[in-house]
Amino acid sequence: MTSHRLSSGGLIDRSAPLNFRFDGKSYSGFKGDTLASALVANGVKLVGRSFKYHRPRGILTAGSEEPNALIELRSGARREPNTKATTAELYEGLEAASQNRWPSLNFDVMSVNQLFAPIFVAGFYYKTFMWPAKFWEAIYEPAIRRAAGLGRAAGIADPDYYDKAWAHYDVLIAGSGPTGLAAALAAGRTGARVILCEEDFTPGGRLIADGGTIDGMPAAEWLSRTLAELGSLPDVRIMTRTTLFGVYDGGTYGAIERVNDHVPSPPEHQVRQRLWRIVAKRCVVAAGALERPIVFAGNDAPGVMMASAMRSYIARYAAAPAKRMALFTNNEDGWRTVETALGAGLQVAAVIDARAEISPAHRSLASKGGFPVLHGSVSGIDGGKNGVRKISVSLTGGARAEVEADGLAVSGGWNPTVGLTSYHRGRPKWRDDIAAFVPDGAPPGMVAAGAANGAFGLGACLREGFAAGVTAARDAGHGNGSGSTPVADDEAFSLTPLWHVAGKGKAFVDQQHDVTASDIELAQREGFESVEHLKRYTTLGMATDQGKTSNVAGLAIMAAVTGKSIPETGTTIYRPPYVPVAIGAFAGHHRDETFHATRLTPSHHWAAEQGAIFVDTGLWKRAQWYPRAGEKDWLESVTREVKAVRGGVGFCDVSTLGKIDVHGADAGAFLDRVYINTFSNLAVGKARYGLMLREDGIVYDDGTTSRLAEDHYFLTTTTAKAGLVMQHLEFCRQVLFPELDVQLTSVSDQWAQFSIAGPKTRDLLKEIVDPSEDLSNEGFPFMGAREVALRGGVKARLFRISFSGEMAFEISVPARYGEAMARNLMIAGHPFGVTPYGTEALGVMRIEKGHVAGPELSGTTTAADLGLGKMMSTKKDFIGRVMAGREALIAADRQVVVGIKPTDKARRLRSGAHIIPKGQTPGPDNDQGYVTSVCFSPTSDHWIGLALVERGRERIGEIVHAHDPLRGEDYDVEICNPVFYDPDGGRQRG
Amino acid sequence: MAEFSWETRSPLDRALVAGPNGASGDAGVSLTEIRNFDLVQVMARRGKAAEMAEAAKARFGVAAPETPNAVGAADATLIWSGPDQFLALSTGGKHSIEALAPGFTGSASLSDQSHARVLISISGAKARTMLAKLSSIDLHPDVFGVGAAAATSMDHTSVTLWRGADRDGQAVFNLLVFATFAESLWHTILDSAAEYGVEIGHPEELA
Amino acid sequence: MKYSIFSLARAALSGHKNWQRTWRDAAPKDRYDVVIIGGGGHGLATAWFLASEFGMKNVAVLEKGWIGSGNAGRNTTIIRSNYGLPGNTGFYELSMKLWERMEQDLNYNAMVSQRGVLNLYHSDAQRDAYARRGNTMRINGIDAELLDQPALKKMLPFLNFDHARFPVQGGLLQRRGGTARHDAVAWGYAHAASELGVDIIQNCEVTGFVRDANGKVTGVETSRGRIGAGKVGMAVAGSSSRVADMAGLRLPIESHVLQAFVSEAIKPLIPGVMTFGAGHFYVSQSDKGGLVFGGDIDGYNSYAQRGNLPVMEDVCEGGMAIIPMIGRVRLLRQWGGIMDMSMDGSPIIDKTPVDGLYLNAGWCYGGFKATPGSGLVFAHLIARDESHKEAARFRLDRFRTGAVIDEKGQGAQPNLH
Amino acid sequence: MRIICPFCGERELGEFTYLGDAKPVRPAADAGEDAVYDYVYLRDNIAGVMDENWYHGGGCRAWLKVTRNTLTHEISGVEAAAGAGARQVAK
Repeated sequence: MTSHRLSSGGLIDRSAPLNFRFDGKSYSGFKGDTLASALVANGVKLVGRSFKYHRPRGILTAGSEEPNALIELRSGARREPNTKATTAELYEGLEAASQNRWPSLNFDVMSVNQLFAPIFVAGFYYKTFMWPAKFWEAIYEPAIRRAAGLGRAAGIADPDYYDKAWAHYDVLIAGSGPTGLAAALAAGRTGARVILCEEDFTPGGRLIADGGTIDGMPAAEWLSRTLAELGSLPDVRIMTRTTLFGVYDGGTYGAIERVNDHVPSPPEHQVRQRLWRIVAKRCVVAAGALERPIVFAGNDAPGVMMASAMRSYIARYAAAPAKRMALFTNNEDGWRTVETALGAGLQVAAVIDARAEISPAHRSLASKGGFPVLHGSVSGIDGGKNGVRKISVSLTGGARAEVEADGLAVSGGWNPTVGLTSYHRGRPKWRDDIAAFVPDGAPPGMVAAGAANGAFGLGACLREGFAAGVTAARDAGHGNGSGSTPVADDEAFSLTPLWHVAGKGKAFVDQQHDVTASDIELAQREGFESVEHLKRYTTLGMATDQGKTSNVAGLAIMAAVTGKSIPETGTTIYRPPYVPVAIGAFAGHHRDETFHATRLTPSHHWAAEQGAIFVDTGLWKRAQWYPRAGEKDWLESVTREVKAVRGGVGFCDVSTLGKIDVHGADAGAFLDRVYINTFSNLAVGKARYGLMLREDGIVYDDGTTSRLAEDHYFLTTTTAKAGLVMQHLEFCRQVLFPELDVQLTSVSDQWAQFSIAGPKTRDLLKEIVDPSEDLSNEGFPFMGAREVALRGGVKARLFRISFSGEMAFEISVPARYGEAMARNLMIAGHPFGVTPYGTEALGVMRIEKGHVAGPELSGTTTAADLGLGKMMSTKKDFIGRVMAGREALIAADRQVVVGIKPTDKARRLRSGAHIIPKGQTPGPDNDQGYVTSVCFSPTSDHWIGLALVERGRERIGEIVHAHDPLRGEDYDVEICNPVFYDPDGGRQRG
Repeated sequence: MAEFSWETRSPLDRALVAGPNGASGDAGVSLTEIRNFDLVQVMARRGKAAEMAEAAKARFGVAAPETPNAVGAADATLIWSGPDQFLALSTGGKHSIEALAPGFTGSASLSDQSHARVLISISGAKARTMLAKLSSIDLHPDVFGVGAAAATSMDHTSVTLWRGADRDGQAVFNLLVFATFAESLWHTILDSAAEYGVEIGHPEELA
Repeated sequence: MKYSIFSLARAALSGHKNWQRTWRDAAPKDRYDVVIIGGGGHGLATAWFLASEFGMKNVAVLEKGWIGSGNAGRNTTIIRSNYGLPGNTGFYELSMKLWERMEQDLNYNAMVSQRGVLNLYHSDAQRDAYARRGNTMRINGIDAELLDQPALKKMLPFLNFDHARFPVQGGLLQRRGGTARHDAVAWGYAHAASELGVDIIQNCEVTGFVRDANGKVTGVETSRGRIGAGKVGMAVAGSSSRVADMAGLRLPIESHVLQAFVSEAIKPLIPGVMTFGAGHFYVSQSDKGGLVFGGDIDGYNSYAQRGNLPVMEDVCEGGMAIIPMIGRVRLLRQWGGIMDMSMDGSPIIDKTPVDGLYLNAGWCYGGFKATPGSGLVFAHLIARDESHKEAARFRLDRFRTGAVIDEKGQGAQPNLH
Repeated sequence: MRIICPFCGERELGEFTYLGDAKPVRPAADAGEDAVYDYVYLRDNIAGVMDENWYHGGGCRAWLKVTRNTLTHEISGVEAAAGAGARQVAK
C-alpha cells in the first residue's frame, strides 16, 4: 500500500494494480485512478512549475478545471503536453513528466525568475525591450519564447488516427451528475432519443464523492439503478469520456470522445479520439458547478487544494491528500470535506471559517473531531515545494493564529459552469444569494439545470434536472413519460462572499498564468479596467484551464478596486471549446493523402501502367507526361510528345473538363445570356468556342459548346471551374431567368473524353470509328460535332475541335469504356506512331497556338485583354455586358495578351518575370506587365511565352526587358503575336 | 484491321478486393459494388411536371417520387434526385436512355448517367453506425425508413443515398457515387468501417 | 511617463504604485477639429499621426466599447507586405516600414517580431503566381525570396513532405514579415496619442451625424451627447455599413465572420508565419507559446461574431495535412470577428460624397497589418484633404470606374476574397 | 447552422453555398451603367433579417431564398428560387 492510500473505500479496483512512472520514478496505483489520484496516493505533492515565476505547484482540483497539475503524458511521437493529471486515467505503463522546469522539477533554474518578480509584473514587457530595436528578434524575444509555453509538443507526426461522426437526438444532456441523470430519466421515459455526455470515465458526477440519499436509498444504489434503467431504453445513449465543448448554430453541438486515451495506444483499426457533431432539438446543460478558490498569500503552495477535490480524492480514490488537513471556507459546503476526512480516519487540524456564524451541527462536529474552529481568514502559508507545513490565520478582530497541517482545503463557494450557455454571447447574470453568475441568454433550445443553474442542493438538482428533461422531451415532440421526480433533501447552503484576503506575499488569482491580486490592481491603475482589457493586459484566464478557477475571482477583485459591483464589472466573452481539444480530432481522417478526395480520370490506371507522372489539378490526378527510358528530364519527354503530335498523332485524356448537358426549348436563348457570343444560331451538329463573363465584366470561363439537337447543347468548361460554372448556370437558370425552359445536368463523369491530335488523326480515327462514318473534311468539317458509332458498336460523340492547333478531334465515350478507349487508341494508332501525351505537352501546344488558359484567365482580365473582344455580341444582353464597358476596363493602357520570345534563342523564359521597357531601371512606374505562361517550343526550337503587357498589341516587334529579380535573371524579349504556330489555322481546318 | 476490345471497367475495378477487411471477427459491415445498370436522369421541362409524371406512370407503372424517396417498379427503381426530377435505375437496356426517350418527348429532358455513377451497397449490423461518420443526415430507422432517399454529400462529395429492402433483418443502404470520386470514397468508407470489421463481397450485377 | 527598463526598475522599488493610466480617461469636449469614430488600431493610429505628423492635436477618438475591442483585439497578428497589385504593394510596404519603427515612435513594446512570412506553393501555376508577386515586391523595393523544396525541407523539416495530398514544392518568403502583439498596438497608439493631447473616449457610441444646411457633417450625436467636429473620420471596420447608413451612404461592403484559433501554450515549435493555401490554413506561434491559426471566412454575411463548426474543421484539416505533428496539440480558444469585406478584397480610404465625412473601411482580413499605414494615410487625407500617394488607388469610386484592386481575381463576391 | 431545404428537409451547412443578398434584382438590358453598378457592387449589408441566396449544391442543387438574421443566425424562412423546380414562371 502506498503512503497516502487509504486502506478501504473508493471506486478503485484494488485487484488491478497499475505501474506508472512520473519524472522517471516508478509508482503504482489502481485501475480507476487518475494520474493525479495515484500521485496523491503516493504522497507526491510537487507536480509542476508555474508559467512565469516557475513556482512549485501541486494538485489543486480533481477535474478538467485544473490549472497546476499539467504534465507531459506519454513519450515520443505520442507526447501530449499540458495534459491535466486530474483527468488522465491511469493505465499500465503510463509515463508522465513534469514540464516547464530545468534541469528537474525539484531544482528548477528558472525559479530564479522569482527574484525578478518585482519587475515581472503584468504587462512589464510592453514597457521595455524596445532598445536597440534589433535586439528584440535577436535576443529578447528568443529568450522570452524559450521561457514561455509550458509543455513540449512531440515535434513528430501524430501516429494516431481520429475520426468524426454525426449524431441526431431529441435531447442532449451535458453531465451525468444527479441533474443530468434525472433529466435523462425524464426524457428517456417519454421515448425521446436521448444522449448524455459525461466527461469523466465514470458517470455520477458529484454523487460519486459526495454521496447522499435519493428516494430513500444510498446515492450509489440509486446511481446504479438509474444507469440500469437508462441502459434498458433503446434510444438512450450514455457516452462517458465525452465532453461537450461547443454549441453551434441550428442546434449543432460539438463533443469530443476520448475513445482510447485510457490505454497506452489505440488498438489496431481504432481511433484515438472521435469528434461528434450532435444535432439535438433540445439541450440540457447539467454540467454542474466548479468550486472556487479564495485568493490569499501563498495560496499556490503544493498541498493547498479545493475542498471538493480533497473529498474526491478521499472518497472516490481512497487517497489522502493530507493526513492532517485544515479547511478554509466561507460557506457551509466546505465542511463536507471535514466530514469526509474524519470519516476516512484522517485528522483535522482546524477549520478556518470566514463566516461570522457556523451551524450547531458543525460546531458539534468540531468538538467531536477535536479540532478548533477559527473565525477569520488564511493570510499566509508556510511551506515550500514539499507542501504546506504551517498556515497563518488572521482572526476576526485582528488577532493572528497558526495552524500546523500538511494540507489545506479551500472552499470559496461554487461557480455554475456558464460556458456552454454563454457561447452565443449570452451574458450570465449575477445572483447575490449564491454570490455567483448563473446562465442567462442561452442559445435557442438550450437550458441549464441543477448546479449549472445555481441550484446546489441535491434535491433541487434532481427536481430541476427531471423538470428540464420533461420539458425538453415535450418540446422535441414527445409526450409524458412515467415515473416521478427522484427525491432528496437539500443541504443547507450559506455563504459569505470572500474573494481576496489581503496579506504579504504573492496571492494568486490565475495560478497557471501567475496572475496575482496585485497585478489586477496594477492593471486598474494603468487604465485597463474593462474586464476584457484586464484579461488581455494580465493574461488572466487565458491559460489552458481557460480561467475556470480564476475568472470570477479576478473580476471580483477588479470590482473591489474600482468600487463597482461585480455585475457592473461584468464578465469577459466566453469562448469555446469548453475544454482544449486536440487539433487532430477536428481534422478526423482528413490528413496525409486523404486530406481531400482524389478524382481519377477514366484512363488513370492505364496511364499509371504507362509510367505517367501525375500532377494535381484541383482534386484531379492528371497525367502530366509519360517518361520513356533514357529520357533525361521532363523537358525531353514533353518535347518528344509535342513533336509526335505535330508530326503524327497523339492523344490525351481531357475528361477533367466540366461537361454539362443543356436541355430545353430555351437552351439556345439561355446560352446567349450566359456567353458573350451567340449560341441560339448555332446549327445542330456544330461546335462553337464560348466565353463567359462575370457580371462585373471580367472573363469567368471558356470552353466549346456543341449543339447535338435542336433542344440539346453539350457545354464544356475548364477543369478548374467545372463545379463553379455549374453553380453559376444553375443560378442563372433558377434565379435570374426562371421563365426559360432549360434543364442542366452535369455529365462530367459520364463521358471519358480524349483529344486526338496531329496530322494523322484522321488515319487513326478511321481505324476506330465505324467505316460508315464520313470523317472527311467535307463530311466532318472543322467545328463539326455529332454522335458516331465506333467499331464494335459503342456509341461516341465526336467533336472536331482543336486546342493544339493541329488537325484534331475530341471523342467522348461512356466513361467505363475510357480505359478500353485508351488501349484501343494505342492499338489503332500503332501504325502511325501514336503517342499519349500529358498536360505539359497540352500546355506547350496551346501556348504555341496562343490559346489562353488559367494563367491568362486570372479573374482580372477582360475579353479584350485576351484578344477576344470582338466576340462580344452587340445585339443581345448577356451577363457582364454592361460592366465590361466601364472606363477602366476599356482603357487604352490595359495589359493585354501578347506573345514573347527571347532575343537570345538559347535563353529560357520563366513565368512571373515582369516586363520593363528596354533601357529603364525597373520600378513601380515602369512595371508594364508580366509573363503568364512559358514553354520550350519544339516547333520554334526555343522558349516562347505569353505575357500581359500594357498596350501590348501596339508594340509587336518591340524589344523589352524581362525582369526576374526573384530568380536573379534579366534578359531581353521581343513582343510578338501570341499565335506562334500556324497563324492562319490551316492545319486545324485541313 | 486492328482488333480491340470494348471491355468496360468499373471505377472500382482496382480498389475493390473481395474478402475480409479491417478488424477481425464477425464483420459489422458488408460492402459490395452493384454493376451493370442503366441510370437515366429525368428532369421535367418547364411547366411539364404533370406531363412527366404521367409519362413516368405510363412507362414504369408507378408514380415517380415527388419527395425524397426511392420507388420500386416492376423492373426499375425510381429515385428522387431533386425537385421535379428523378433517376431511373434499371438493367438490361429495358429503360436505357434510348428506350425512355420517346415516352418523355416534350415532358422531360433525359441525360444518361449510367457511366457517371458507381453503385455501392452497404449493410450489416454496424452499417448505420459507420455511415454516421460519413453522412450528416439522420439515418435512424424511424426517420430514414425503407424507401427513403436523399440527395446529400459524403466527405464533401455529392451522393444519392437510399434505403433498399432489408436483408436478413438488417437495413441495406444503396449509395450512388460519382464515378471519378468512387475509388477515393471507397477507401474512405473502408477506413470508416475498419474498426467494425468489413466483409467485401464480389461485385454483383444489378438484379 | 516614459517607459523603459529603468522606469520599470524604479517602479518596482515602489511596488508599482506610481504608474499612470496608459492613456488619459478623457471626457468629451464640445468640439474637436477632428473626430475619429472607432477606437481600434486604425482609429487610434490615425489620431496619433494627426497629432504627431500633421500637428492636429484637438482630436478625439470615440469608441463605443473599450479600445481595441473590434478586430484589433481579434486577429491572428500577422504583418507583411507581400502584395502583388499596384495600390496594395506600395501601401502595405509603407505600413511595414512604420511597423519597423513603431515601438520607438510610440515608446511602447508591441512585440513586432519579424520572423518571416512564408506562403507555400504546390503547383507550377502557384509558383508562377508567387513569382509574379515576388517580383512585384522586389521591383517595389520589398524583400522577397522564392524557395524551392530542398530549402523548405531545411527551414521547416516538420512539414508533410512524404505523405502530402498536395505535395509542397516551395514557397514565397518575406523575411521582414512576422507578427505583432495585437492588443499592444492599440494600447501603444492610445498611449502615444494621449500623451500628445488626443482625447480617447471609451463607452461613447456614435448614434448619428450632425449636418449643416449644406449637408456638411459638423459633428456627431453620441451616447455621451453631441460632439462638434470640423471633420469626421470613420474607422469602424466591421460596422462600416451601419455607421455609413447614418449618413445615408450605401457601401460596396459586406460584413462576414472570420474565425481564428489559438492552441495551448507550448515550447517553441513553429518559427515564423506559414500559410498553406491549398488547405486554407495559416499559423504562427505567439511569444506566449500558443499556435495562432486560421483559415477562410465562414462564407456568409454575419454580425454575430461567432464561427461555425465546418470551417473550424476545415482549418484543422488543413493544419493536420501540412503539419501532422500538431495532431496532439490542443485547440484552446476559437473566436470570430466581423470583417468588412469589400467587393474587390482591397480597402477604401477616401472622402465620401458627404462633405466633411471621411471613410476608412473595407479591410477584409488585411486590417491588422495595415494599422500604421492606414493611420498615416487616413490622417493625411483628413489633414490635407487629398489622398496620400500610397493610398491614391483606394478610391470609393473605383468600383464605378472599374479600376478595382482584385488580388484574388474573384470579382464582386466578397466571401471569395 | 442548418437550413431546411424545401425539397430535402433539414440539412447541415456544409451542403450549402452562399451567394449573398437576394434583394437586388438584375436590371433590365437597357437600365444603364449606374443601375448595374448598384446591382453588382452596392449592398445594404443588413444587420438583422435579410433574404439571401443559398445553393443546395451538396444536395438537390436547388437555389434557395433563405430569410436569416445576420445578428443571430436565426433562419425564419426558406423558399425555393422561382426556377428551382419545373413550375411555369411568368416572364
